[in-house]
Amino acid sequence: MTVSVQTEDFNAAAEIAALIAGRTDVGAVVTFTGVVRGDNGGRDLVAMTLEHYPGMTNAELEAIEAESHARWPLQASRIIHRVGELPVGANIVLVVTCSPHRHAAFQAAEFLMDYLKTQAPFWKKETFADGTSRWVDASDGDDAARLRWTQTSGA
Amino acid sequence: MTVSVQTEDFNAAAEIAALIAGRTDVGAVVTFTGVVRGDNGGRDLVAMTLEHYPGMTNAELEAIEAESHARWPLQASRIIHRVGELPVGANIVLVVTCSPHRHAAFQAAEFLMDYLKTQAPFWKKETFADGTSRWVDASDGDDAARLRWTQTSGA
Amino acid sequence: MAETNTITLRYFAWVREKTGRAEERVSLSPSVQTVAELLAWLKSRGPEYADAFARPGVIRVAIDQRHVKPDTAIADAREIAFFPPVTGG
Amino acid sequence: MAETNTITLRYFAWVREKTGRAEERVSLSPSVQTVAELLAWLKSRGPEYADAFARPGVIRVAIDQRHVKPDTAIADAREIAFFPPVTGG
Repeated sequence: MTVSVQTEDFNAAAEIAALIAGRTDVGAVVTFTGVVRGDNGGRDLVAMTLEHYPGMTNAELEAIEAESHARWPLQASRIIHRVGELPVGANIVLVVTCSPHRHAAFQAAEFLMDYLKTQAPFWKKETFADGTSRWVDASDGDDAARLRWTQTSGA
Repeated sequence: MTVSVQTEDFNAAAEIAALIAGRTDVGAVVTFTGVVRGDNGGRDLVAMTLEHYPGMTNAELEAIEAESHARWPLQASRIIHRVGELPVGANIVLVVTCSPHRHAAFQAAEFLMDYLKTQAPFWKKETFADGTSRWVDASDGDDAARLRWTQTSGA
Repeated sequence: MAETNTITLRYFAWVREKTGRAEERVSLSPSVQTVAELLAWLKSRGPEYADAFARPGVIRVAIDQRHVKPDTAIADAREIAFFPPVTGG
Repeated sequence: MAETNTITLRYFAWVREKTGRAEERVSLSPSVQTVAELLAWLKSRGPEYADAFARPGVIRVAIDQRHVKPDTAIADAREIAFFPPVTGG
């Protein structure tokens, strides 16, 4: 269980390798990578700037990660969230989950993303080709996605 | 959309990079990696040997991949399955899905794994530390996992 | 009864841009007991605050780096942060 | 009516190990019309086949590299494969 908030890029394969190194009990590894899309709302995006709340961010990510380990039999996990200005095509976020079985790894990774997107103090600002910029609005779909996990056992 | 059956290892990050290279519309990438576990049924596993049905395997994987693209808005995907003798800790299978949105990428990756595990002609033989070996039995849980997708829209 | 509580206020994303500052230290009147009362007081502090806190319902609040609700008591908070709904990931 | 159909049979995993061969070419009698009839005929071919096909219900069959069911007609199949339920992934 580790979380990082950083400006640097990450490498999913290196993170997987670090999580399972020396272990012989991991059977399933799921990763989610979020990437800056260039086609936001029909306007030409050139960059996404990620602001966060230092201090709170790590604590919040650690709490979300701990909750995922309480819900599923995870052997290891990793959350990396980038901040600062990121060009189109850049990685934003990486979540990795390791479990003996695939369903738990899939469920936990989706849970982590749904909670991260609605609970962790990050904010995205879009900069467009015409020089304008705007703060991204929170999505009702993200709230609905998170609420799924409060209505089922999640197992 | 590409599938590979190979003895060589794979690198999840390199596969992700190849799928999204030159694209600006991918927002979510999910990978699943299956790994040889050493603790199978309480006995010490030393290797897993993967046999397959050349000719049928690729066609079956391509059919499964095409079905996933029919069900979800995927922009790219990749299936790599290794064959031959694999030691504990080795990668067995990689599935990668790319979509504008995370839920589709998660669902499609889980669908691909559930179908691959029940439809693609691969067979696992376990070799234990005491020199004995046995063919892995198919899992009822895998059949149940696949049947989920025939009962819902999957979207 | 007359003692004041000096705390750090922090602003993020468009709340920061509208107030024109990332953080400040303020002394709160003892009459400001809850998050909702603090939001109402902030809104009264000038045009830039009136703009930032025009719709208090969309502002999220964290006390000492934990999410709180409008009826949460400020009590002996050291740091209170104000920000829009989060949009990371 | 007396013509025979020569096809390739392929065996995988423990079906291959029990029959002792990976593939063979056979001429089928016209009376063998379906997959189930073929499985019954195979079982009668000797002790190693009797062992491999002792429980035909657990054997999966593919005709020309597509999954088929016991009542599927063999028709003009070129290649028929027999294997246990798959366990990849």
